Amino acid sequence: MDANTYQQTVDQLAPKRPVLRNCFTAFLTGGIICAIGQLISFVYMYFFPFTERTASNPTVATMIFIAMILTGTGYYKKIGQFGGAGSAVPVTGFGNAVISAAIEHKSEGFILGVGANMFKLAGAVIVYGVFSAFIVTLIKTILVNIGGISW
Amino acid sequence: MKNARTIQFVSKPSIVSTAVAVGPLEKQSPFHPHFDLIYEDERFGQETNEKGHAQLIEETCRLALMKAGLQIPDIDLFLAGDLVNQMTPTNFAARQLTTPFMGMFSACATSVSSLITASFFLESNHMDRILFGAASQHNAVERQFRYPIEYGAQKPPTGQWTVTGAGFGILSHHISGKPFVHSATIGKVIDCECIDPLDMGSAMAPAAFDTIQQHLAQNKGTSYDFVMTGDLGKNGYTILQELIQSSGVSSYLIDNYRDAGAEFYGKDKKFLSGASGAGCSASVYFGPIYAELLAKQWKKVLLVATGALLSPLSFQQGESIPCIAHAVELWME
Amino acid sequence: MKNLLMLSIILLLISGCSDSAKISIYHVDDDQEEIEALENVLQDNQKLSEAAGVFFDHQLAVSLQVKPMSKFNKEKIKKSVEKEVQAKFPNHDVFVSSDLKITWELMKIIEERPIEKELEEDLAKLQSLAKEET
Amino acid sequence: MIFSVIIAFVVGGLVCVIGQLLFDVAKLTPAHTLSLLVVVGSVLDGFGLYEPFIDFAGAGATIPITSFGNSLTHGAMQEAEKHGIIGVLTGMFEVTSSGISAAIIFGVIGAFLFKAKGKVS
Repeated sequence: MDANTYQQTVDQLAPKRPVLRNCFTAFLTGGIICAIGQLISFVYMYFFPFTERTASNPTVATMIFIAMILTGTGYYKKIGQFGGAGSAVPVTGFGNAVISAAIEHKSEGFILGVGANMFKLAGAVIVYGVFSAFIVTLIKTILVNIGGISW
Repeated sequence: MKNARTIQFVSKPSIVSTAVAVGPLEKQSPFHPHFDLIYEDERFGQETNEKGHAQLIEETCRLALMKAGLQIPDIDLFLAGDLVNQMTPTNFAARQLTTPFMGMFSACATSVSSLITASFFLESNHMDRILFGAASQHNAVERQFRYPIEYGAQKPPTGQWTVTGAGFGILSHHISGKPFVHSATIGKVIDCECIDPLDMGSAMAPAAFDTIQQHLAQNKGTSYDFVMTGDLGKNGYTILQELIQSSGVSSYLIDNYRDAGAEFYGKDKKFLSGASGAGCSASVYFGPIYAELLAKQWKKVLLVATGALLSPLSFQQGESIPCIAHAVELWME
Repeated sequence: MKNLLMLSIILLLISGCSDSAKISIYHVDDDQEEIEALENVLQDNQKLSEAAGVFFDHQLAVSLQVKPMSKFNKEKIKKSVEKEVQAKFPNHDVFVSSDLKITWELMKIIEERPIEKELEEDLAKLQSLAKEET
Repeated sequence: MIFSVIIAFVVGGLVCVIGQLLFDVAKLTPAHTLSLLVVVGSVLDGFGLYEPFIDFAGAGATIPITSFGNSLTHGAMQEAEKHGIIGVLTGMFEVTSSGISAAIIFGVIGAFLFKAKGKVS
């Protein structure tokens, strides 16, 4: 059988991903997560000495804590199947990637399992975040030194 | 070259008993009345998923022996496999069973490939009783091929759910009143350049089609109660139907074509395209289908187990997904 | 559900843009001239939704809340207000912030009207808080 | 205040829709999508656009993973401003550390507390 004609058959017959519906549920899920984040940051600002800027750190930590509870109790993957990117893109998704890998690899022990595999999924995010930050800053530093732009 | 891809077993080796055990989620399968054991604990009382997997295999094998009224020393060979790296669960179960053992791997087609191999040993009269089958455990397989269990990745509608289940049987020389292996077709590895590991149905359908076509060409005139593929899922089922229809191989097939994966979890949309895994075809073929053959509800069935021969490494390296399908024809007289 | 959301957003946008800034000022020595001068500066800026100011012993702390649709330029607006206020009150040590937390704290000061010593401490605390980086 | 929450909802939701389009239309895996978004956040901060975005959207900009790239770049740029080219290497984790440290801490705690269950979603 010819692979090309077969791929055409598959494209015709395979169920399409419901893109519009997925986008709507992603919007809803992601929106709710961010709105909860906003409320939590208000709490930190109101009751603790945090400004708008500094409140984002404890907010992120709190969101990851919530992600841990939802991951451990098995709810996060349900939210994930419903919300798609809506639950993957917020930091809770980053937390879920780290925590689910940690829980999964517990059976290999805490050093070689949990420790070594925790960033199996989320590691790429840190690696490319750091690397792109390096490149971006390097370019900007060079441009500033040449002149023309300022910080 | 004898052109012996399709073999007829003249000695008609019979399946004397089978046993099927499944995990808690499989309770909702429409096939569940034919499952011998339904466990409430997906780890089968063990610490890790992999240990649970081995436990599942061992207990199902012991049950198959018990149902046939046999003891471990009566078994000449244990032929089985699973999907975990190096098939450790099966190897560890074989350690407990202490029978002579050979591991089989045809991914999710292991249920049928082990039955075919067993038939050869009996046909050549070298052995008397062979324990064969396959198993899979959802958590152990999923973490290896996809993501950690609790990771919230969205599965597309073509995604399938790996079955926690084991199906084992005992094959012996012909005994009347038991279903026997009439003939078999050994599959070729077919690759239609599918690359999506979350769409196995599309990848495996051409392999199943090739094997079915070959088997039917060699057995002209036989009419089957049905042809049942292993774990193509709802998506692969539609595609294989289209392939059969457009090739005009055999028009009666279209109405008599079934898929174990598509039927396994019924119409529950949560399971998306349906079931997959080595345990899917094994538990359906050696559970409900065997029981119905035994009850003479069916006379001739063609079982085509399908397997996707990928590893996480191979698809990350950009390789396409080669697939295989083995067919076995069971008769009941 | 979606329509309702859109409607409420539009309503909020309209209502958010129409009214002029709410301004509250507290002067420890109650110098009406200075209060009015600051009020005028803040009132003139159309992009503010809320503002608070506290005068204390040649110190002037001002907090701003920018209208939602102008929030993209919050930093710029803050800087321009800072310049204007500094120009108006060259004798004062001017501190301007656009942070919500600072607004809340200044409003609290205005409500409670604390004695001078406490006020001095409060203002110092605010400034160090605002200087903290993320 | 309610307005800030609504803005966070809408903007955060829209960022997630971009992610969903990368999943479904560009057929990227979650890991590819998230890495791409982090890079986008980092580049936006290079142009000085991410901070105004945070001013505008609040949690709608700080909760999506793009803010990770932003804070890494922001830390690096602050250090580079102070110490020149060497600061580029040293400043990166000064701002982001909360997300990563929280993930590590709760990851280990989570591993202590929970076991994975294969329940269907």
